[in-house]
Amino acid sequence: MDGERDPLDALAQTEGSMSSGKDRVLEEVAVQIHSDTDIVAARQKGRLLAASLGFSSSELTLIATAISELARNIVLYAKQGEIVLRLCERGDRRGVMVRARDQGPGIPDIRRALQGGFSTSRSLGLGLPGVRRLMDEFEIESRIGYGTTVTARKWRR
Amino acid sequence: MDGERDPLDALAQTEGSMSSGKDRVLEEVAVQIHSDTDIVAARQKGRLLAASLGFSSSELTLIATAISELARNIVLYAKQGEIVLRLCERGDRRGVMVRARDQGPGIPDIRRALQGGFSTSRSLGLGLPGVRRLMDEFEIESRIGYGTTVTARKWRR
Amino acid sequence: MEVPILKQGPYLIASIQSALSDADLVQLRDALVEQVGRLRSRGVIVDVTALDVMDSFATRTLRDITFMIRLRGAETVIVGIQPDVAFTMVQLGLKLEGVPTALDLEEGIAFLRQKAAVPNKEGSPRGR
Amino acid sequence: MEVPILKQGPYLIASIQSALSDADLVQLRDALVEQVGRLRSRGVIVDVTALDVMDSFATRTLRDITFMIRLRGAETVIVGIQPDVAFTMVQLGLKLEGVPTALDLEEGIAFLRQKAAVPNKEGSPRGR
Ligand SMILES: Nc1ncnc2c1ncn2[C@@H]1O[C@H](COP(=O)(O)OP(=O)(O)O)[C@@H](O)[C@H]1O
Ligand SMILES: Nc1ncnc2c1ncn2[C@@H]1O[C@H](COP(=O)(O)OP(=O)(O)O)[C@@H](O)[C@H]1O
Repeated sequence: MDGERDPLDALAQTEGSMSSGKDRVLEEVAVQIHSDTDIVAARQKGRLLAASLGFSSSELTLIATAISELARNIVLYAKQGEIVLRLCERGDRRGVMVRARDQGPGIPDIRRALQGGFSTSRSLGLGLPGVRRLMDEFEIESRIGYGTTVTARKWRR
Repeated sequence: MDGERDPLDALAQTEGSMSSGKDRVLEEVAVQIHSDTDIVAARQKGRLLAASLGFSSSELTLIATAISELARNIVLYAKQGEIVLRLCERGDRRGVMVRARDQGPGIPDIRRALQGGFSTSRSLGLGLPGVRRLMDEFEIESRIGYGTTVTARKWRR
Repeated sequence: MEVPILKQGPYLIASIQSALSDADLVQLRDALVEQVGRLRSRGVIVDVTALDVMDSFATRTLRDITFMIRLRGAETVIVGIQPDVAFTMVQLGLKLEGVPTALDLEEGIAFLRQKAAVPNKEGSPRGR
Repeated sequence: MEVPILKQGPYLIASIQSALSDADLVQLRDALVEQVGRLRSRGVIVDVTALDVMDSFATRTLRDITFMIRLRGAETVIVGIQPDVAFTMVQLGLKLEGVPTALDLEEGIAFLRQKAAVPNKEGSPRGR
């Protein structure tokens, strides 16, 4: 995806590995995100769910941390939204999908946000690039004035 | 805002969150900035004004410090200018706006100035990026040979 | 859920629980900075052994705590970062630069004692 | 408004007022550096308890004072940074690296005494 040459650039931007949506869903839970205590609830639920697939404790911490970052971005930038946690199967692999969805302001320049070190708040700007590093797959879709959806997956090794 | 694709780039640069100018003005005071004692006067006036909205003492210190940095930039780089302090209302939120305006030389590369660590004087180059971090909203407009206007807002939580 | 702060001689010890919200952490920061002044503490230990996740917000706030307390003349040490958490922090690029860390409470206290005994320009000046 | 400098035994104490202009601070720097030499002081305490704002200029000048006085063989300690001011400094990224800080005047004097008693390579060489 080259955002600069995309004629729809001004409307919607997408970035990341676009993996097929044909994964089989084994289980799904959604957590509404309104405040900072919801961030904690979401990451706890995500850890529990992922644990049922037999992820190592290191991987569970990675997943919980990714959820924490994405949920916080919802609270910070979109005020509210939801985190969908899903156990899924693709071929003979099983994994967890984390989807953070909001109807907030959208991200004006996804590339810049993914570069790291860019932040419109007082923070480190490590959240999005960090989550991308923590997970196996990462997609982000954002449209100014319509909202942002970040989808990340981690597969069991 | 992508300055690189802006055809007016060479004339005027803008950076920051462009928030609606439709805020209701509750009170306004302007402080002329000519010398270093005006810097002290401006930050004292700003603290007093913001205090009337019920900001916490931590927030008052943040606001006063932001004013101090912006006023000093006027003295250092433009020799003179003014600081406008405004109490305003947007929807159900109230806050303070600080606008530093001068007809000085302008900032050649706003992006670079906002990155931090960049300074044309002997100082730390933390002023502008610091003010951005301290406040909730931050805009900067500068035109070489015409001057610089920095506008920052802090909302009551 | 407020984090309890224990006073142990010249030190303050805060043990963070698993389900720590951002607001709790900010509340801990302000309480520590206030108590260091009121109780004239020489050092602060923040024990994160039980913390499930150290994300960018937690990291930044622990840094803020350390630097704010240093500006008030006392030293802070973060203890108990678990292996899984350390691994994730490194993956995320979170480095806690300028923030002293120690294995556990015991090592944390040893660190603060030694800081007080051998002061240097960046150490805690309040040791005897 | 000039900052008054008090001589207390081997130390100089400067208490900064709220409405401190940049020129006042530079004047204080020069006066301290001069008096440390003339009065053969072993330490300097700059009390910022009353200071309303510690911005990048104030931070830089306090660092300059500390390093200049260290080059003249004496030690400086900044005391009284208030919690609100510490918070703002940390948000601004102002760390006062290499500059000793202490809670208040009393702790500042204790620091200078101890520096003199236990000198080290980075401390004041004039300790006895
Ligand atoms: N859900 C979102 N909605 C709108 N903007 C967002 C969202 N998530 C991230 N952003 C934007 O992307 C920038 C980078 O995000 P991130 O890497 O998480 O760092 P940080 O939150 O520390 O700034 C943010 O500063 C913000 O401008
Ligand atoms: N009002 C202004 N007019 C012209 N140039 C300015 C102005 N404010 C800032 N600058 C430029 O931006 C640079 C960065 O400013 P700042 O972040 O405040 O750091 P510092 O003042 O410490 O250099 C300055 O060095 C100067 O070149």
